[in-house]
Amino acid sequence: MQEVRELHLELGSTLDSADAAELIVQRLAEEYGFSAEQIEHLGMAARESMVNAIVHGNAYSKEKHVRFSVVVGPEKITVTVRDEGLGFSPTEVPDPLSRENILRGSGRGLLLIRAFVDHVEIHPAEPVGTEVVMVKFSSPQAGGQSEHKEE
Amino acid sequence: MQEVRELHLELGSTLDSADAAELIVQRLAEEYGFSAEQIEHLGMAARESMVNAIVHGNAYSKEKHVRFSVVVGPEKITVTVRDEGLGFSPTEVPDPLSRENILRGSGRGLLLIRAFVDHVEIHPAEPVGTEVVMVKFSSPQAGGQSEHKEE
Amino acid sequence: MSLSTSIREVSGVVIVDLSGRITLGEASGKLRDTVRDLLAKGNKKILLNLGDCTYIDSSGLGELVSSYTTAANQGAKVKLLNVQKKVDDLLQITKLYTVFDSYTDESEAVASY
Amino acid sequence: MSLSTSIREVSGVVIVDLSGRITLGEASGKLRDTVRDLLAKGNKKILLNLGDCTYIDSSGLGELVSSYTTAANQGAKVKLLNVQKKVDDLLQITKLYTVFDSYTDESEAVASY
Ligand SMILES: Nc1ncnc2c1ncn2[C@@H]1O[C@H](COP(=O)(O)OP(=O)(O)O)[C@@H](O)[C@H]1O
Ligand SMILES: Nc1ncnc2c1ncn2[C@@H]1O[C@H](COP(=O)(O)OP(=O)(O)O)[C@@H](O)[C@H]1O
Repeated sequence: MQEVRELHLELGSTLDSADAAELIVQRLAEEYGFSAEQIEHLGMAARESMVNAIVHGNAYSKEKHVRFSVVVGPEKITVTVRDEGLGFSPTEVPDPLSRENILRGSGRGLLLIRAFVDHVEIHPAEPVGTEVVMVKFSSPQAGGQSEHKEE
Repeated sequence: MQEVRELHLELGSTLDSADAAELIVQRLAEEYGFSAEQIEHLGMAARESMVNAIVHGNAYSKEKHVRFSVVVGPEKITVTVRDEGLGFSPTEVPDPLSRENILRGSGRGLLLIRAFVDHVEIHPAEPVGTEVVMVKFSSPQAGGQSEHKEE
Repeated sequence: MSLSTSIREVSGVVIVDLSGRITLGEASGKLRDTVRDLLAKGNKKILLNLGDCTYIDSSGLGELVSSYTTAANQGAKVKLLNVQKKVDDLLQITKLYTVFDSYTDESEAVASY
Repeated sequence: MSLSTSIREVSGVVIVDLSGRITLGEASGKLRDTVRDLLAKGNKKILLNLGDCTYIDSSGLGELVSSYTTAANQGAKVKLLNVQKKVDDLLQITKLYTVFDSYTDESEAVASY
């Protein structure tokens, strides 16, 4: 399939929405020829960003929704997750790899997202909330931005 | 994967929700070892029932949602689609295979749904709307209800 | 957009190469507009090449039928080329194979008008 | 429920066979409850068999760590058995491989306590 497919959904703030996002991203990535490992990683990044939007952003509120988008073509897939929460400052998030945090029971989601896609952007959304944009390229050569992994 | 997975979503009355349902069903069916053809057929049945819910049931209304559920295990997958529309009487739907209807520009959705799953039930939902329940078995032997295809 | 179309002419037959998914929405609208445009320009021989179309839903099938009937009403003929297995299965189930002339060889299709 | 657990004892070690997906929600709750139960009953040697667990998310990983620390606080030890490639990759990325004793042979794992 060489054409671009797009999907834009408003999902409820329940954990099933994270499952849905994961499955959708995985199936689309498969259709466009991403490798089994890339599909796995994309699914995980989609799940983790959705869980953050649902749990930290929208705090499971029934009044709040998560805007979930996928745009996929032969070269790359872009997944965008946007919540209606209070926002946060990614640079202030404790490093889960440091000695003092390694035994924490949480705090590894953003680490996995960054490890599993080629490019991640986290910024405040207007008028409220957080938007996370994740890009993964289907072939490694195309991934000219992979240094962002280390950001 | 031998455990049962369940997913319950409230989706907006937009056509992207039909794409979402199709992709989710396809990926879950794949995870549980359904064949490529079964996956194709399940995706189509999910899409057609979602489109009916969105277009005929909810008439694209922003105030109305489609309740979409999947329950999948090693033996079968059950997909349920429920809208908030006025309902309809399946027996009064014109037969798309008859000579006088063959040139119609629509009316083939229910035919495809019935052709592609082993068991279909369509009934009014409470307090309003229509619920469509579709079951497909992973191995033909398990499909003891396949005569429903011909109903 | 999940459907792309391109148009070429061979010996007086307009061939529409369709690539992608023909489903309700933008895609089925694009198919409709493309065929109506061709008819409005006076084309009588239209061949829809479905070789790169692996997916069609009931609305896409309906759109194929509408193209056929709209054309017929204007004395024009819509035929199909390179129908893939998945789409062919749908033409069987819906009995639409009884409506469409369908070809696997382009020059044969062109010569048939 | 996408995670099932069953418990058996081998030479004084409680082995929890986990099958399915360990993700936030019912599944991670089930893992937590299972381990807390075992600790409450005085078990000191707990071996989590992840041989049939092909998927875990960051919350599942967090739950593994919490099981480990809760156990440690009570003088008990949680170890891992049969970690699959996908899960092992996550232990590497998160450096949790530095926390857990992990085995591929059950009797070796049992003997290690
Ligand atoms: N969408 C969000 N809205 C608000 N805060 C967030 C969001 N995403 C992440 N955070 C903050 O960043 C922290 C780290 O997130 P993460 O690495 O995913 O780990 P965890 O979710 O396990 O805490 C969270 O604990 C939370 O404080
Ligand atoms: N969920 C629904 N709510 C109300 N009416 C429906 C619903 N599903 C189907 N219908 C009715 O049944 C008819 C046949 O549906 P279908 O076979 O899917 O073909 P199409 O959707 O192309 O008309 C529809 O035209 C509509 O009148």
